[in-house]
Amino acid sequence: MSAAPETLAIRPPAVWLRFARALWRTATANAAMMTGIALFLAVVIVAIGAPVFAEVDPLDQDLLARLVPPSPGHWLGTDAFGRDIWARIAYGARISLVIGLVAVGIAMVIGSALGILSGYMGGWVDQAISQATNILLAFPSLILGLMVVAFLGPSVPNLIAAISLATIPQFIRVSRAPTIALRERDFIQACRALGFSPLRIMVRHILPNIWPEILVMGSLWLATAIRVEASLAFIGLGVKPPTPTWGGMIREGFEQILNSVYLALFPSLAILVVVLALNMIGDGLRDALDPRLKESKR
Amino acid sequence: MTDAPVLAVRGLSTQFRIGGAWRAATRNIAFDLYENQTIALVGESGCGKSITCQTILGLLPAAVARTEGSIVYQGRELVGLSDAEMETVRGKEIAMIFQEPMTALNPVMTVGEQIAEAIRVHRRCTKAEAKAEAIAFMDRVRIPAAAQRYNDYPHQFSGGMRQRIVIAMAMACKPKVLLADEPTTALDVTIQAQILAELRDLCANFNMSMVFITHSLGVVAAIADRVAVMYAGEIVELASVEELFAAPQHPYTRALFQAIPRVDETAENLQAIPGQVPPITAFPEGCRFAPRCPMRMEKCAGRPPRLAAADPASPHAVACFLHHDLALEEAAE
Amino acid sequence: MKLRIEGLSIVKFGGAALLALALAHPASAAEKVIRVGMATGDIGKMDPHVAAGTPEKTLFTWVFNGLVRIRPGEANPQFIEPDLATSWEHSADNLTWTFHLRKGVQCHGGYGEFTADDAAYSLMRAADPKRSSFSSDFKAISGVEALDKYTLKITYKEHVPSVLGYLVNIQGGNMVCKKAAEEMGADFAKHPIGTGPFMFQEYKPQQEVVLVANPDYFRGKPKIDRIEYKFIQAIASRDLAFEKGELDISYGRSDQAWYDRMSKLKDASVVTTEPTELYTLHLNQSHKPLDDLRVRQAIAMSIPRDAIVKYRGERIARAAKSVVPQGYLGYADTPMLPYDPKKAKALLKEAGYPDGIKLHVVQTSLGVMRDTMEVLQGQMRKAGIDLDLQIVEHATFHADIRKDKSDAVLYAASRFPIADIYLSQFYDSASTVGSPTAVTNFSHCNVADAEIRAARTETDAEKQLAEWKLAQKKIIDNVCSVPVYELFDAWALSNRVKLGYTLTGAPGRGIPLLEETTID
Amino acid sequence: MARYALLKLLYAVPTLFAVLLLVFVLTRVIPGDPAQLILGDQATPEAIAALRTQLGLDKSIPLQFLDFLVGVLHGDFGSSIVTGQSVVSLAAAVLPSTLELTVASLVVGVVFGVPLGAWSAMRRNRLPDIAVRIGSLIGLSLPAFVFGILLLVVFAVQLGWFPVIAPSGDVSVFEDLRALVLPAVTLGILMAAYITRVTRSSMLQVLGEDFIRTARAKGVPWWRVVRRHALRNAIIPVVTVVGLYLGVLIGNSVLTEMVFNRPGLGKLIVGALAQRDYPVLQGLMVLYTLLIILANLITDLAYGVFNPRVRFA
Repeated sequence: MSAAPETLAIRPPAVWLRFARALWRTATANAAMMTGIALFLAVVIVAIGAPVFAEVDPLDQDLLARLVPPSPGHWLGTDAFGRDIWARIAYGARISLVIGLVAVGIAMVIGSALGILSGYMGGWVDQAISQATNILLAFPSLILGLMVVAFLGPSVPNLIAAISLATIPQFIRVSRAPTIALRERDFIQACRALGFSPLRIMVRHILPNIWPEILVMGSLWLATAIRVEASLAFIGLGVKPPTPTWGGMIREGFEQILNSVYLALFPSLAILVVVLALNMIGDGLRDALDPRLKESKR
Repeated sequence: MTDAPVLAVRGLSTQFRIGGAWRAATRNIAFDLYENQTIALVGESGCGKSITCQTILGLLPAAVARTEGSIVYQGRELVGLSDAEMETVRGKEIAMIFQEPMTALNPVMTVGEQIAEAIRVHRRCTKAEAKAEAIAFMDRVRIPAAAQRYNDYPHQFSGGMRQRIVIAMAMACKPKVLLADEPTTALDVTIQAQILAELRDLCANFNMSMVFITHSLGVVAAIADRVAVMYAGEIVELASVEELFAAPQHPYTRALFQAIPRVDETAENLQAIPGQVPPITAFPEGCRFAPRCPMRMEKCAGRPPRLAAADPASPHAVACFLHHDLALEEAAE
Repeated sequence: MKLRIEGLSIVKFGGAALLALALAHPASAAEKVIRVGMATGDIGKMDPHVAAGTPEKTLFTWVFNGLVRIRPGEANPQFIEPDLATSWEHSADNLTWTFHLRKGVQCHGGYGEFTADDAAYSLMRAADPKRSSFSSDFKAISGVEALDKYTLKITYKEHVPSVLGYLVNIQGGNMVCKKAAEEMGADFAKHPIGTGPFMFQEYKPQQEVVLVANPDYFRGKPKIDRIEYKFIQAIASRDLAFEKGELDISYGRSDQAWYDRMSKLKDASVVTTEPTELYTLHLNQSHKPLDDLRVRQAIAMSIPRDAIVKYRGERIARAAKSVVPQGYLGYADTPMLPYDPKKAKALLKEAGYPDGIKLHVVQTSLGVMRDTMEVLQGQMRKAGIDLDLQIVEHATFHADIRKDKSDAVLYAASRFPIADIYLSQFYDSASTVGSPTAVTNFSHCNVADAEIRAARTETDAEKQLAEWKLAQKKIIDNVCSVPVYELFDAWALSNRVKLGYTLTGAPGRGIPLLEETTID
Repeated sequence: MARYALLKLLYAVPTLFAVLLLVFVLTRVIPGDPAQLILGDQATPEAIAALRTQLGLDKSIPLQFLDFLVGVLHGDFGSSIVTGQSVVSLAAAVLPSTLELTVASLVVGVVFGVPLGAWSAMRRNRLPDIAVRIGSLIGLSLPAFVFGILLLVVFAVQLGWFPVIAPSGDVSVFEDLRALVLPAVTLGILMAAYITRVTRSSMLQVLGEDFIRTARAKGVPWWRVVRRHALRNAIIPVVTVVGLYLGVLIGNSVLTEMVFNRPGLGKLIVGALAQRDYPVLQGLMVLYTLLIILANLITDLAYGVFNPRVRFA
């Protein structure tokens, strides 16, 4: 039973159609989500159109104008090599966004698939997946990154692989626990009794119920993924210099933090904007996709 | 039947905030509930039965729902009371039980605690007293080995047993009015009968009146004294059980009766009536049933009919121009 | 509602706790303690004949003596003066040296008097490749002998450019106590025993080493009671700790921005010390297209040395003037190709690379090395030279560059200030990486072998200098490498610290803390 | 429950073995020679070869692994090849401060995260909610070291309430706790940001559950509904996330440990990796894995405490 009027429940024929409509309805009704989409699009546009938005070459060093604070010439200042921070953030968005979104996306898909599988099937499948998760969790992300370098060699795809690998266990854990709880719920029991295939139950009945949690987790880990790129740079898995990335800029900023705080601050803010935008979208999505979710009582 | 109703509902309208605008989910609900009487609210899903009950207890979130009209309980106006004031009414004076016993209980609290809590929030008593009383109520609703099961969690009970616990919880403070929101819908047929018998029994023993929500006319016959048939947020017909069953007047009520043989406990759409209940955002201007009504007249689309008796001497009221020409005074919002 | 109240009370409680903490002050100790902050996460083996890192060498400065030492505050061997040996003489052919030791010097921890026997043991140990990282410095020694308790004789197979240079109290010249080293074995590296002004007391992993004054120090009991030698990896934390007064001496960062900021602190001074580290870009001639002289010349012309010095800071860096650091015995100011990116492009075109060249470079992720390489990358870009940097962790870097994996190697080094060491290790073909006698010749340079080897055994100082000069010219003309700049070490010192000497150089990298050093 | 715990620990043995094997092989496959690193760049190939023999690195990898396993079975984890200190003594030296920091930041995270998350959920889409959500996102986006340095500049250098670097030696418990505050807050902020998000989301879901309505229908005052009914249910997924994050916290607090100059397991592991200090790396990975497994176990048990539906079998 829902506290919202039951007459609201409309059942269009196809899932994708429901998705699209719900999305559109939520987006237009939800100012926060609109803002989120706008913010995110803005970042994407800046990334794609970096040469337009930043007239300066992000690689161009001006050795005599290093660590300049924000000023008309360099409106976010310059880094330790006299490179324009704004240009580097704009260009850096390209790789950082790809790394963050793709790595978390992959981890989300694989992690929640394994988590649901583990939670739903139980038995030896659960044991095997849990053990593998434990092994993965036992490696600090740095060591995990090193493993990937050792076997695959350094490159952006491998970097993404390393970050995904480090993040997958988080999603396994987050999706497994609620799956176990759901498995016992009546409607899942009913599905089983009706002879639905396990795959169908997992995809059509369990996933829609737990994916708000997964979305929240995803938005949480995005910031981490973008920053992990920086720590992996220490062990040689980072993006090659002088290509700018937000994580790399933050790492450089750490060295100079007492000399100039802007080096670490601005890329961090850039990450904040993306995370903020994605969270606004994520929350909106959740409202759109989860009709059960009700307003708080006050 | 005594003179003053225990609960008098007048012109009750519950509005929801949807897409920034307030939309009325129910309109002009009015009925009286007398002592020891049971009134049934009947209608399809989404007709506003549950919303009406939750409005009476003030359970809808203020951020998205608002109430107009009047609810008088034993001479006391409930509309406009603060939440703190309502807390003294809920459970103690008016209690409620729900459709879904599987989810209505807190999974991390023992059932005993949950019953004892209902006692302790309304009465000063020690934990031990509350516990003893809770066990007594569990006994009273026929839960086997009540004392031993006090510390069990909801998931350790069957659906029927859980509904008994919900009932015990509602009865714990001996309320004057019980709002029962489809309490048997989710249960097996055999269990349903037991629970209905239980509720009847409790009403009689505790001098309690009941608002019973159902979409099943069969259940209505078994438990109610009077019936209010609801459609799209309005009461379209209000009569005693006998009168309604003998001579249903509203085309919708008739359609409901026609549909009986084809409705089982889970089917919610009336195949007998073409079309669907309109969504809250698209209620028609005049009679809300008009688009689906086989006896639709031209004027039905113009103004909404008022709930009134065709024969002034009879308490059998209906909102239909087939029976009288009275229209709702205020225009539709 | 309720939660909000609880939240507030937490804040209140927190505030009260903070207040309570603020009111308590640490008790000030009566003893004189100098706290030194070093840029490291931890210290390695505390065996002077093994460890070669700055954190360890700094510690050895305080714990050990040599037979001789360079006058405190200086880095140049011309200031060599007696330490454990009070006097010495050598044969006419320079092959036999006799040292007369100071009497009554006591080893730390009751390991007895330091005698010629200990000195002989120490030298043998330093010359043994199984026990020492510096054995190559002593390979010319044919025998070490304690003539009596206080007389030591060292004989050499061949002429050594600076016998005394290797016997100062750095690296293999540090004198250990025989009994302690033999008794402790491997544990000696955990509890070093020397004769210096301060004695090892305690090691706390990742935190610090505590040293206490050696009451029997032969130059007198030190005025300070204790050194707390703290390992603080992050420069920001070191700076803040220094600013707050939790450190008295702090290892800085070779960066003008750091220098300027720390110079503004009250009651503190910033000091830069020699020896410098020379940053050199070694060009691997065994890799195409670097086998072509014109390409190497183009690279040399693509590096704006003076601009890079300005970037790093003129108080911190000076432009390289040869492949040997300035001030070393045998160093010769050698003219290099001027900065001219246009000409560099033309040369590349002439060599058959009209679109420029791309070099694959393995680069360490460590701070200043990486910074420098990124500057070079940014500058060389303007001449059409693209450095494809593969940033790897430091350990991998050291392994990879020794396997010829990199087209160019940026290497920073300071050595004992004699041209021979630098030239031999970096430019003698015998030192080429991959060979059995490999050291650090990354460029496969072999044009100056004859001069380097001749100078090594030349007894005539004039002729020796001429050979070294020629060697440097040949290496530079052949562009085996492009020297970039020399960096000083930078330190922040509280004005409360009175070193007791004027600090301009620190041969062992760390600042010497002596018996006369004190703190107000 | 004891049986369950024991069983879980038993399951951990293969995990432990797998981790060890991976660490062992990988560290030896990646480039980098500890002997070279110890002896420095002037060392001759001869000296390096001698040291390799002395360290047993010239043996084949399976043989080295066997040696190591035999040692472990005898309780001998070897000694650092860089400092010569025994691995056990190194671990013992850093473990207390790692545990101390982990627990303290966990406390900070829970104390701030749970109430803020619940508050935010109850004031959904209103000012407090928006403020808390943005605050938690800032906590997630800004790197810990920026917070750390900021806290140091304000509270240690300018106000002088806390030390910049942790005091060493035998200091009073008070001094020790005082040095713990800023690093715990730095790590705790990140933790609180996570917990806030998860609590909020979980709370929102719970507040929509039928039993909340049931509780209100029986007249339970709102604050009591929140505390006794909503929070007790909402905390369950939080326990999972906290447990999950606990492991991450132990391993990834390196930067915080660096900024506040605290000894720690994470720092030691990263340092050992950089130095190719195989014995230390191996020993610490065993310890780290054990801690993770223990953290998981505690999480599982705590989950059972909070959730009566879970039975330990």
